[in-house]
Amino acid sequence: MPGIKVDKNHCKGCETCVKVCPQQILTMSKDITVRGYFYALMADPSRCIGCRICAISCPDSAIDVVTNGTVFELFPY
Amino acid sequence: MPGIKVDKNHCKGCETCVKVCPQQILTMSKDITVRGYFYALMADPSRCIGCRICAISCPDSAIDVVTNGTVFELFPY
Amino acid sequence: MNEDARTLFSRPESLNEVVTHYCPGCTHGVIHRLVAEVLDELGVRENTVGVAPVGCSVFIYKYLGTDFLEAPHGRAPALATGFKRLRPDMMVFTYQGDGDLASIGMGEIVHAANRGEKITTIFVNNAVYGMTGGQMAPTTMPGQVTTTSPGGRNVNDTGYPIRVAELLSALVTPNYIERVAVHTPQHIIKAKQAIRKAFTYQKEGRCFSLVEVLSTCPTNWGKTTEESLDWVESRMVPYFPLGCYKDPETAEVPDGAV
Amino acid sequence: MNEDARTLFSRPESLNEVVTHYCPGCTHGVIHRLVAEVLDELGVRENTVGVAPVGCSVFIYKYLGTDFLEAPHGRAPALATGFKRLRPDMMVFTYQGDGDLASIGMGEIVHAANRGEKITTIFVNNAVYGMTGGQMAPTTMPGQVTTTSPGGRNVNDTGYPIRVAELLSALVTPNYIERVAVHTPQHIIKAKQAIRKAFTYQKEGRCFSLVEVLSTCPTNWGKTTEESLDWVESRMVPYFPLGCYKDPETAEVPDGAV
Amino acid sequence: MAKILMKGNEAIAEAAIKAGCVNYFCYPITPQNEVGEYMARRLPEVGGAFLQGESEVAVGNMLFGAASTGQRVFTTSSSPGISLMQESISYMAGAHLPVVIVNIMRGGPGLGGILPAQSDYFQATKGGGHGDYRLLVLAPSTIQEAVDLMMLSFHLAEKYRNPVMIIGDGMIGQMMEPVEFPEHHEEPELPSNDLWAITGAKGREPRVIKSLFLDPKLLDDNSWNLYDKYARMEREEIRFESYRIKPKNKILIVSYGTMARICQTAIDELEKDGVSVGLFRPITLFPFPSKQIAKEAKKKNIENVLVIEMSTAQMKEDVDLAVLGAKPVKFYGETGGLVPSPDAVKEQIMKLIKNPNDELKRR
Amino acid sequence: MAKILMKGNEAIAEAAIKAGCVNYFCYPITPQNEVGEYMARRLPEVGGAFLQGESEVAVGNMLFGAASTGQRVFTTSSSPGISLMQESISYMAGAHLPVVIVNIMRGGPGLGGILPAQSDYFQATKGGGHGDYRLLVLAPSTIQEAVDLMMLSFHLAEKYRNPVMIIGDGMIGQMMEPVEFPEHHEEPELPSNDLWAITGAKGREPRVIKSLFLDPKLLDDNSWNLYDKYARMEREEIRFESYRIKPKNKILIVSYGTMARICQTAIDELEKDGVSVGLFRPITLFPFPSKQIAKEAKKKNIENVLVIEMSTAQMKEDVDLAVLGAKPVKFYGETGGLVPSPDAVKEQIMKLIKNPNDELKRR
Amino acid sequence: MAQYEVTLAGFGGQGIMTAGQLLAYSGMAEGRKVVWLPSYGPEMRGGTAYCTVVVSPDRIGSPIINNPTCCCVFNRPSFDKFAPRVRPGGLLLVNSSLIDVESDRTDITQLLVPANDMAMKAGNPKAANIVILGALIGASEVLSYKVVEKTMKEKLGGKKDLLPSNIKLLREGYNLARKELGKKEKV
Amino acid sequence: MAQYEVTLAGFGGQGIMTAGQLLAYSGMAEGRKVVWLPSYGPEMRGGTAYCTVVVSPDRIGSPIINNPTCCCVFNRPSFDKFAPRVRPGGLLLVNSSLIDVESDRTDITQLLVPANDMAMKAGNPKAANIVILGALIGASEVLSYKVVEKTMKEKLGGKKDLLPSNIKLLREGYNLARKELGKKEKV
Ligand SMILES: Cc1ncc(C[n+]2csc(CCOP(=O)(O)OP(=O)(O)O)c2C)c(N)n1
Ligand SMILES: Cc1ncc(C[n+]2csc(CCOP(=O)(O)OP(=O)(O)O)c2C)c(N)n1
Ligand code: SF4
Ligand code: SF4
Ligand code: SF4
Ligand code: SF4
Ligand code: SF4
Ligand code: SF4
Ligand SMILES: [Mg+2]
Ligand SMILES: [Mg+2]
Repeated sequence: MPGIKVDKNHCKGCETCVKVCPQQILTMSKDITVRGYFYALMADPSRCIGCRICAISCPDSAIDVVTNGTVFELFPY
Repeated sequence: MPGIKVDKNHCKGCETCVKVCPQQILTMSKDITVRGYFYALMADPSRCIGCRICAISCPDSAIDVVTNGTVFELFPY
Repeated sequence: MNEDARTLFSRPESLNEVVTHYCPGCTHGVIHRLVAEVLDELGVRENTVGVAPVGCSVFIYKYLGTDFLEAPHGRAPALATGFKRLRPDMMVFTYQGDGDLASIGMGEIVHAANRGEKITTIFVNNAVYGMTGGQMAPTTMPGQVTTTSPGGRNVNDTGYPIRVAELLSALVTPNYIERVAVHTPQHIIKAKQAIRKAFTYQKEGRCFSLVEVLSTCPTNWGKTTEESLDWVESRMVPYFPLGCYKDPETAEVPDGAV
Repeated sequence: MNEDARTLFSRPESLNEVVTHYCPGCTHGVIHRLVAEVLDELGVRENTVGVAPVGCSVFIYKYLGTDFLEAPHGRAPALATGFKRLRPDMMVFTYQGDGDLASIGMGEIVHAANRGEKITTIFVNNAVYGMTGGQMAPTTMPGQVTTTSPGGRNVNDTGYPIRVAELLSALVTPNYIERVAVHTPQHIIKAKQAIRKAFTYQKEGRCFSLVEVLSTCPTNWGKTTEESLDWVESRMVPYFPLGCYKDPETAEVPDGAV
Repeated sequence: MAKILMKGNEAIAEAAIKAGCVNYFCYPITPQNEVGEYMARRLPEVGGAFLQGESEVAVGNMLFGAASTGQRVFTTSSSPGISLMQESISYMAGAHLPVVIVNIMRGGPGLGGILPAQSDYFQATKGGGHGDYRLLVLAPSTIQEAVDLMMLSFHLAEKYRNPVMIIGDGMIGQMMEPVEFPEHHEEPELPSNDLWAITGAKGREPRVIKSLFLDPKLLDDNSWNLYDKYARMEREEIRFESYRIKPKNKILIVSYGTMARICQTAIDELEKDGVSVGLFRPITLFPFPSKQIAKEAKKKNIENVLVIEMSTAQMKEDVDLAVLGAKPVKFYGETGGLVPSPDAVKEQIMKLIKNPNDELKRR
Repeated sequence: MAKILMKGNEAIAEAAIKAGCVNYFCYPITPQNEVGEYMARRLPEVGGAFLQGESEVAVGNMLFGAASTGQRVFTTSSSPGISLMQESISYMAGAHLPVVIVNIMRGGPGLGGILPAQSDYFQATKGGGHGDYRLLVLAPSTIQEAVDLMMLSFHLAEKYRNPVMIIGDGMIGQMMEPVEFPEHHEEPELPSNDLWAITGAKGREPRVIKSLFLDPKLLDDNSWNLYDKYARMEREEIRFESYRIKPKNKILIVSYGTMARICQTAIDELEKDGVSVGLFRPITLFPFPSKQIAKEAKKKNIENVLVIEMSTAQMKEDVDLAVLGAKPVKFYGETGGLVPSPDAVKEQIMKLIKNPNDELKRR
Repeated sequence: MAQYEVTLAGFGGQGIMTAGQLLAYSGMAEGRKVVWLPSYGPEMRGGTAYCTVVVSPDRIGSPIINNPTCCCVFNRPSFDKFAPRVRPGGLLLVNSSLIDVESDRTDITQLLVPANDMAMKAGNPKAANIVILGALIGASEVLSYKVVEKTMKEKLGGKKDLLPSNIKLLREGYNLARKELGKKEKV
Repeated sequence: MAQYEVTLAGFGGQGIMTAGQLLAYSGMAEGRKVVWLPSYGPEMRGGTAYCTVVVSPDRIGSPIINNPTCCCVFNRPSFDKFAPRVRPGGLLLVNSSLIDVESDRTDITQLLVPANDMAMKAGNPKAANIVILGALIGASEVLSYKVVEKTMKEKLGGKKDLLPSNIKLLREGYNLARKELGKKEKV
């Protein structure tokens, strides 16, 4: 199953990933990081398709996309 | 009759006027000016048509074109 | 379909594990990553020197894993020229903002491009002076409010924004010049292709290459991330049309240039 | 036909009765006279300030009867800008060589043009650094031998000559930009028309105006006057096509420039 | 007028306007951006010329053109930007043009840092550009003084037809302090600028403003005329402040700008502990108050002159030149943002009092 | 090698090549154009990099980039061009880069004139750019010496990792004199430039060459490290020449460059008339031979120190700083192309001998 | 009252600079000499922002204060940086909403103020700075509460709708400090 | 021989610089110290060009010579400028082809050389400078004729076809000077 890992050290809470996720499954945390930012979370991890769009768009390279199972054929990047 | 006056003080003997005169009536002097240049002369004053082409082309504004009689309608300049 | 357990996306190797000083949502970060990915893909990190500008990206040397020079404001193309002329075997790129490149550094970029220096310039156009706190840049949009155009940029007083890609493409020397943007995933993908092409041309010793990247500055635009990304699309892209302006493959040399 | 006794041609009033320091055959002198004639015809000599460059024409202030500023090399457009912003009622023009304007002064001319400063620039392109003894200029022709391109300008090493009129015309700000030449009487007449148009636009407060004039440098080209005039026609004109590149009457402002 | 709390950069901007200067050209650079931002708002209100140029090279030359009109004009910048103006400054000095240039210094060399420093002392006082010229250099230590000197600077520039430079560290630009602007600004009368300015050759011979003198005799004359101006400045424009200079002081501190204020705190605190030290604060850095410092230094009671600067001992050279060996001149300083604290200053003073013959650790 | 007659500018160019520097960036300016023209011919032959940049601002920064490779590189220019390089020079000094810059000075300020002058002394020695840095400055008085110092300069630049500047007036550039180049050029060994140069991060951590230190502690360290380098230069690099310094001299002339040669002629001629005068000629202008001058000046027999320069008394400040009031320091000079003749120098010396307490007419 | 120095420190966006300026304006209004000095250093972006205010009866010498009489720390990095710097005998104000530690210094007075929580509760989430300002006045008595309130009315007049809430929070901060430190008069 | 200083002056293009350099090369060839210094001043274009050569047995101090031992003037403006500057007892060589006046100084030796006429006659119109150089050697004896001729052969070797004519003109100049000044040996 695909999913993302958000690095709380890098995430600055810009919400770009939330905006671009085609599945609209990302949301922001309620608590803040040591740097004072809300960070991105998967609200509904089960719906992630591993498309990498969030990661490609993240200005802080805070997102890793991982999978331990099936994903669709990915666009070349 | 039209004709030109070459100011020996300004003329540097570049020969541009000689080249451009449509009547081909200009030539260079045999003697030099105080600045060390041969200067332009009318070889055949009678054939000057007062067209001003020599004066317009002279880099040193050394040429006045004058007339005391008939000239052709001049191109606007 | 594909069944392996694996990482589908992670930070490129050439991007250091360092938290940047960029503001939240600032797309300088995206552009850094694209450069890092291309360096990785071409396998040139260890044979590359970057030239950092003065601007928000002055610290790029902390973020990318190549050697770096830190240039005076606007002069990165001159440093790059000096370096490359002595080390034509190395890859040299500059990373410059719009204040840096299009204002104080106009002379240097025009001449580096015109000489066809075999370097690559990543030109980050965010329509404002970011680092110094939001002054008007040569690329500031008509009517855009900045700290030094508090009534909005008045084109009768300060002219129209400079379109760098078009301007440099007016030079005869055959170069590679393309304008891209990074405000949507689709644009990011295209931007990366352009950056790769730019570095590839350099690697082949072909020509000077410049990629102009439309970028955001949420902080000085006074906008949220989302508003900023939208503003790139609605205001900047129409005036700064995306696309390839010049390619050595197709460039023509005019009459008289025997 | 016309029967009056009269002077058909003489030095314009704005051209001082001083022998210039120019070499024999150098067309700087022609261009000076054209400017003087236009100043006379527009009746603006007493309300005009010229900005002299560093270059062979550094002494233009001795030859024209207007007030003058003597600028650092390449910076005439900046001086002109400073002056004109404080005295929009006066006429301000710069007179610059190709080393001055297209090399060291590239930043200043691009930005003055882009801001649409209401000034006029007479740009004398003689494809070489005249005053300093014949070094390569950004406008030096491919293959042209100069003291710093002893093997002829190598476009692979130093790029192609910069075509200033085309380059500045790539800016969006609506300006007047024309290229003329002075190597034949016919061209001189057209050059004068362009110069008059440039000053007229300024007088009307319309726009920035620049006239690029192809000029000779017999001394540093190592040619006679006649060969030099011919060389303008045979080598320069094909690469530097004459004509109007931009006119505010017809200039279009692109999409997105609201 | 009532006192208002103002940031140094904004106070400088407003002071210029109050002094009748409504023309300003700039290029952004920290820590002086607020001047330009303030001017961008204010100058359209007062009908002046505001322009952000494309570079400091261009701005220096825009000043050149603007000053040639005979109107007042100024710019502000910071260290690297000032370096880029050196050619134009040399030209303007050579052409006898009155302009005012403010340098809110940052640490250097190079890109350095943006914190307070006084490392451009030599550049300002010896002439960073080429040729035989100098600037009249003023150094405020408070925002009020920045305002006062700013207002004075235009008059001085015109009196001598010479560029005037005001140098302050980043604190001068960034601090807020209460300031007061005079109700009416009056200046001693001077010959009209119309006597030399470029106004169009109507009813007079054409004029040229230039620094080109190919005849060596004329160039030599111009250089020595400049030199004479500087000698006149030395007679008429020396400004300084003496603080707690008393017959019992053994140490004479020489310090300028904000650094001098820090010294004042140290001196005040030492005074409470019964240690008395005097401070000489040059306000004009060129012309330098050499005679005045020499006079103080030569007093019998003084054992040591102590120069304290935020640079690697630049003004110290001028103090050495003033004192000419009459007393030992010691140095203490930190540079590039490491502003010496009052405690650090006190420590150095106490060391010197204990061991008057020792050199100080230079920082 | 046999002596050949060479123009100074060309000899300088050839000297650089002989010293292993085959990289040169320039922008044309009189009176040093022959260097670039020579290099344009020679460097393609020896396989080096020649480039005429678009401006001195660009050239200064091309040097910056080029020097970062660890290879030798230099430029030549003249006064206004050097002013335009001030920002990049400050950056290179801050980043500890070895480059060589030759200034064939013309008269200033501004566009000035192109005849010989020594008016850029302050700019060269005090640092015309911003921040706490200095250049190592060398001043040849003959073409042969220009060759020798040129060849030395690259080594010095690398030894200290600091820009070195050679200043000469227009005569140094334009004169022809016989010169000899060494058969083999040898230099003391130094740590390899590869230890700091930019060569690609292969098998090592990425390197950055920079002058940005936002942490004030690091910036302060950098400035004082520079200061320490300069102190080391003062210990190890002082160069000067003494000429006819004898116990019976009453006057010690201090003069440098071509001006010193002219003084030598005057001194020789006076010697024939039975008047004996000594000359101290600094060759390093920074570090300045202060101790050495002080030693000579303090000798009992010396009544006056006489500084002779083609500027409005710039080096005189350094002589004052050296002598520190031990003896009166007088000045004579002309500037901007009015080169003082041997006769004029003799006249001044005779005046001073007759009336040791008078000030000289300064020109 | 002798010279009083305050350093306020936190994230950019927490209103540190504004709080400092309100203090400086208030000092001026009470006829004191004042200096406000912002940090504009490397921390400018994405790090700690701070400013220092000096309020004094006499001419102020050094605008640089290494060991202020009082530090107000709004977040953890500021706490780490500035808590050790408070002058012995001085005051440390800790925004306990975001800082979950306390200083172990015994030579200073330490006051924990849940400023973000209080502001949030008042429906004015950005006004933690006002709470701290109130607490600072309450604890230090460097200036009178009245003059600070008056200054706030004048200077934050622009945001009229928030003014009542700001005044309330200023007062709450003040009173909290009074209470914690066992001082009598409240407002 | 003591230090000898020569200034050569004329229009640009009259070969002034070349003549001066030939003199300097010859001096070097004879083992003397030499300096050649061109004028590169305001006169550069369209005015007077001149250079100064110093030939000396010893180290040469000043390269600037205000009053040279000898002036060779090629045109009228140079005559006006330099004739008054010749050191008393010195030598003035006047190109009488282009200069129709003479100096009224009685404290110097004056020699009129119709250099352009002689060059024209030899069909080598640009070689007036060589005539003057020959005359200078003949009149001053600063260097031997031989060494100058040898230098000329080496340095002007490029223009091989003109060499015989140049040598002839050098000799003619030399002999003319010898004759006019009543000196014996000719070449
Ligand atoms: C010579 C000089 N002038 C000005 C500055 C100040 N400065 C620093 S960054 C900058 C502009 C940055 O704008 P831009 O290049 O657009 O980059 P951004 O921050 O927007 O990415 C300026 C003017 C400087 N450091 N040096
Ligand atoms: C800062 C500076 N750099 C260089 C020079 C030297 N310089 C004088 S004129 C000139 C170039 C002139 O060429 P151009 O502008 O083409 O004018 P032209 O003489 O050909 O008319 C140069 C480089 C200078 N005076 N100042
Ligand atoms: S895009 Fe990146 S930085 Fe922004 S919220 Fe998402 S993970 Fe965080
Ligand atoms: S990988 Fe795709 S689906 Fe999964 S969170 Fe990211 S954008 Fe959404
Ligand atoms: S006016 Fe015309 S015809 Fe007469 S000389 Fe001149 S060019 Fe020839
Ligand atoms: S064009 Fe003018 S300068 Fe040239 S030869 Fe004719 S008159 Fe003389
Ligand atoms: S100021 Fe603008 S450009 Fe700079 S980091 Fe912030 S958002 Fe990015
Ligand atoms: S050098 Fe060239 S441009 Fe200059 S005056 Fe002579 S011919 Fe004209
Ligand atoms: Mg930007
Ligand atoms: Mg030219």
